[in-house]
Amino acid sequence: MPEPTLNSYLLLSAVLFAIGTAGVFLRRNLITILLSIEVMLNAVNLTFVAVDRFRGSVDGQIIVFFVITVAAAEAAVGLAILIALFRHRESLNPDAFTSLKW
Amino acid sequence: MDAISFWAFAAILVIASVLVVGQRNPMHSVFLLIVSFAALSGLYVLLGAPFAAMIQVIVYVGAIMVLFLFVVMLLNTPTEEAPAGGPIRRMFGAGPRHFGAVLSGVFAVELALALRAASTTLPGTDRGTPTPTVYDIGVRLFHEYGFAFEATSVLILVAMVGAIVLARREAR
Amino acid sequence: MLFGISRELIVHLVIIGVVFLALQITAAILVYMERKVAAVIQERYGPYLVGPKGLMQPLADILKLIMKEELRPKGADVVLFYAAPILSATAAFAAFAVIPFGADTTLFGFLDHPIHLAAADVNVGLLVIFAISSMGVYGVVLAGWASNSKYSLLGGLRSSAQMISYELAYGLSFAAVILLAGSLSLRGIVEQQDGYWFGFIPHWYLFLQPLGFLIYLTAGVAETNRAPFDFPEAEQELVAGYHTEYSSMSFALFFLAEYVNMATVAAVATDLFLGGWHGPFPLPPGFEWIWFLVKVFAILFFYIWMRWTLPRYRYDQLMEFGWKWLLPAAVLNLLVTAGAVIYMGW
Amino acid sequence: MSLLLIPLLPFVGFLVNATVGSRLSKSTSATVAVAAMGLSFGVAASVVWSLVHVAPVAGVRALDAVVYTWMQSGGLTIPVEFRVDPLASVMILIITGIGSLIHLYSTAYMHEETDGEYARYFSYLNLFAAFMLVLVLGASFPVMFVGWEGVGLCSYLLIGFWYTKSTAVEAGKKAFVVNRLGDFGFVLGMAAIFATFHTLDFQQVAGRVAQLPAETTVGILTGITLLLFLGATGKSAQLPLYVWLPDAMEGPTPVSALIHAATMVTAGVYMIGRNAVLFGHAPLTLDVVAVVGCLTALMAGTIGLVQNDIKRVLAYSTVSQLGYMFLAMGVGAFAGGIFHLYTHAFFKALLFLGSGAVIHALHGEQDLRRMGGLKRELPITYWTFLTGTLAIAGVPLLSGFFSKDEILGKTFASGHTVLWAVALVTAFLTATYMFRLLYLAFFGARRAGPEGAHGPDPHGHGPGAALRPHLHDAPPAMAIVLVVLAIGSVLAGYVGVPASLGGGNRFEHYLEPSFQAPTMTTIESVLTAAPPVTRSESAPPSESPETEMALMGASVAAALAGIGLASFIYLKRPTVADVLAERLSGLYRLLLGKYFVDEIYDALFVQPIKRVSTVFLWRGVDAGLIDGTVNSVGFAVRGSSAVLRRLQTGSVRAYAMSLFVGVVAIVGYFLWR
Repeated sequence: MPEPTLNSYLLLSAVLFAIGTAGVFLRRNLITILLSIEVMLNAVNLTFVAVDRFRGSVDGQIIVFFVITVAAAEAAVGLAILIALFRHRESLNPDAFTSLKW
Repeated sequence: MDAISFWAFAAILVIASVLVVGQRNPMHSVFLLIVSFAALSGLYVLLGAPFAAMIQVIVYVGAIMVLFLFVVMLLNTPTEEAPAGGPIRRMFGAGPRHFGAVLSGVFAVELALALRAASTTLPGTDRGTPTPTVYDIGVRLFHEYGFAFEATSVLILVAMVGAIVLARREAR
Repeated sequence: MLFGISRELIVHLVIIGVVFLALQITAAILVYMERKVAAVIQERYGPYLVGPKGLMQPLADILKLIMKEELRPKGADVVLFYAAPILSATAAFAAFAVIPFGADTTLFGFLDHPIHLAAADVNVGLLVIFAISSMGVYGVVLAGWASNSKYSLLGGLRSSAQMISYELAYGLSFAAVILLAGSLSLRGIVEQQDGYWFGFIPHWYLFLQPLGFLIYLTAGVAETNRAPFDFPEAEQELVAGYHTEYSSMSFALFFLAEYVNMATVAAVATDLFLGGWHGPFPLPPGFEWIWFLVKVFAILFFYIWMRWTLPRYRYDQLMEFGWKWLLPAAVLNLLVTAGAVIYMGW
Repeated sequence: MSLLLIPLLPFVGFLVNATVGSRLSKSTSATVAVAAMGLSFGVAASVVWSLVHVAPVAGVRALDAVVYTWMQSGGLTIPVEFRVDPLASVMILIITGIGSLIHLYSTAYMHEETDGEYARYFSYLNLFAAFMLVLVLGASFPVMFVGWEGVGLCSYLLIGFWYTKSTAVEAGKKAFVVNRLGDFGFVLGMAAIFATFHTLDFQQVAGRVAQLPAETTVGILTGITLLLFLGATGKSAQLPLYVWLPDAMEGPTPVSALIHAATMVTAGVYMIGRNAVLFGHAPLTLDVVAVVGCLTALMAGTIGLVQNDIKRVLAYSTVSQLGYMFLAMGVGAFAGGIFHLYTHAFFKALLFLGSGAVIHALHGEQDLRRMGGLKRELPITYWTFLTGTLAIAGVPLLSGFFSKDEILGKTFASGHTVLWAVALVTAFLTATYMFRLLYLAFFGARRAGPEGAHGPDPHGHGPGAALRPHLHDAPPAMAIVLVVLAIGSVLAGYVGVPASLGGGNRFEHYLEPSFQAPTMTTIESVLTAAPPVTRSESAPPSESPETEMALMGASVAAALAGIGLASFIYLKRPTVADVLAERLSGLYRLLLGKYFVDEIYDALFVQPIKRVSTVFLWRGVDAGLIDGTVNSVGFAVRGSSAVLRRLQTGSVRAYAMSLFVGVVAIVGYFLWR
């Protein structure tokens, strides 16, 4: 079993990120899409921590801290919007909310 | 020992994430995501960042995911509706979505190549290097990043107000 | 060295096993205590048939539970329905893992280096406890949702809301102690509380943090969904709350989890505020953990006592209390402590 | 700091009344406003007291207060700096003192207004006071200009206070536009000054002027001063820009008293006094000022003879008195001009407020032909009004006498005999029309028929309100003010009793430092500056006491003659007036038509401008060019967006997709580059 290097961490986060994006495109449920976005965020966090470890600094962890905080805010507002949307159309399918166009 | 746990966590992480985006029941997605978070914090610990790991669990698992849970329960939409129309129309209707999935795969490959393009022989994250303590993080956070910290707190306040206003059922 | 396994490793595994068993035994004892105390308070006999003074009652209970049939309501989410009790039990046990319960000891010379008396000694122990206790919510919510029954759902929602609300005060009361001790490690905090004022008042944070201690206890009760905050299972309103639909072992797991959680809360309280294994007078080395046990059980008794004495709140009252009184009080306490640390150098 | 407090207090009053005023009761908002002014007066008094006791530094006696640096660019640094020197001190005392009195008066006068209007009125009034104080205290041109524009604005607002009356609105607009013309000159003057002296601070300007050898720079200085004087004519209603003041009488009477008699209109005079040194170096301008002032005085006086609206008469008398002041300035008798300004403030405010009381009693009746016989009915008003009339007419031992005589004397002394003669005639006219006014209003019999209260009726009483048998005299608040002012206009003169009458003329000596260049300069530069300075100093070649007495006698004689004539015509033979009007019908109509100046201006400026604006600016430029451009741009945008908007599918996923494609592409590019 090979010893994990920085690269393996970065690769892992890349895969994670890709999974997240795929979820954003694939899912037809806004909640799940938000979850996928969280996955992407965490992929980035992993990169930060890994590089942090590599450079022996703490800035990465601090940035992770900020990312998480902002993610919390994002989730709160996003879910609130989601609830408001659901009240208007009994659906969470993003394709149901295409009225904001030409 | 570390190697094993790394690969174990990585496996859990990837599988859980795949399942998060891979099935239609948001409830399951939420719980799988929690699992993946747990694995992630495990990786953080391996990386000598227990603080980050704990924050990850406390904030993400302890707060954000609960929020998601509430919404899922509140709206009670167990599974996303299956794509409408017959098989052909479904195929083409789904076209762009699948394209997106493929695209993200391409993206992953690109990143992998980029990593390969960079020298693969990066020094490993050996346990020898001293792990920064919470104290170090705190000092740095409240000095260099003091302003960012305050700004974030304001942001959260705004988000709170915004969320309440948005989700409040307007009285009539 | 035997079989190439160091004694430390063995001892470590042993400790883990001991903690695990101890917790289960504690749960059993608690069941018995609960009923006896209740009986005393209500002037009844309580269990007295099984074994002397009904001491074997918990065993009987467990047997009964095991014998029972596993029921699963129709339309329940299979995976989650069974995952829920496991999750809460796991969380409960995991939380206790980081709690140190005795001074370093060589086990009377069995080891050449003294060893920490804790299943796992983490230098961010408090954070771990906090994290895992926040994990505990999921078992409840999950159970509530998965068993596809309105009582369960309501119970689950209620308890999760309740836990979330009280986690804030809970965490803040931690923070005050962390400020005093200047460490996130439970062991470190306990070490800080060594010694005496004027030679006889033990140097416990209880005396520096009376308000903090009260807040912690209250929040702890809410965290463990005990009376007078036992809304998740408010019988009169919700049959049995989130575990209405559970039976047999899965129910037993919830039961176990509840008592283990109580034990955890009590143990943390002991380490944070009551000086862990430091007692009013020192015990011979290797036996300090007795102090620890005494204090933990004192607090547990207090819990049970409270349950059978106080009536249940109303839910809105609970929320109001949590947000409008407990939280501000905790914040105030934190501020005062910070001020004291800075200006009076506590 | 207390210096800053003086304008600040009224401003606070303004803020209060402007923001929450409409919710306050009348008494409250009135209290706020009056208190603000009163306090401000108190502070001003204390400041002046400390000023009197401060030792002159480099020939300048002044207190400074720098608030903050307003603007700074290149060599230009403009601090918001307030400075009080003798001249300013006199002004602030007048403004805050008379101002407070008039505020008090207004509390009663405006009482019929609704709460909101009431508060609005007082907020404007306070704002005006604040700006006026800024104007006076400003230590540099820009700061002064702020006040200058501010008072212009307030006067506009207050003239058009009854904005439902079209005439009022028109008058307001007129005042505003005419003032713009003046300000235009003022701004240019400022620019020229900065270009010449590289500073805008009054003291520094004065100092540098004093250093300049006069001959070399006469041209520039003349230009500058003429521009400034243009501004002054605009603000102080001199020829040719006086036309707005009579119309300004559409405003509430206390406003006319405060703004259009006591304070704002004297800003021009003050400004010239403030730049005495500058003007002193431009003899030509001084002559212009003198002539213009003199002509204005005469013309306004003649018009005043025949006007029938009580307030208009007073307005024209104001114009002519201002003419007097400018005359004084023109002949270099700066102190004399300010002295007259100061006494005039008292008796003219008094007269206006008296007329206000009359109008109040008659429920808005302003036409002299409908008054008469009010002597018995409004005793207080009558006696105070009489005092004011005597004062303005220049009857000996009242304030007006001293100041007017001072001016006449200085004029004669400075050798402008013609101007002196004209001024004398004007004095005669003044006496005449003022007493005509007095007689028409208070003597004889009531001429108002049952259809009494026609004409402007600001208080919204229905017609026939005048049918009431008994007219109520001024209510206490107004009465008190009238009495105080009457006493003032009797005694105010005694601070400046001329030497020839055994007075030391302390006023003049007190003011003198303000009109001299600060001696921060080297000796020789002072010497070079000496010749003009002597002329600018308000100490003209002193003539022998005999001549002075003789001059005094002349002016007194003129005044008495005027009074005599008036009493002859309007008391003895009331018919004579009409007969005269018959005989000299041409002249009469000319005067009644105010020399048709308005009409001339209309034909000369207004109509052409209108025509140009309609034909060229509106139809051509605006409709054709600008609108054309705008519209075509709009069409272009609309057309292109009609195509582009197709991209807006409204599907979030599509947007995310496009974004992500971009990301992948870019990463790929950097990978295979």
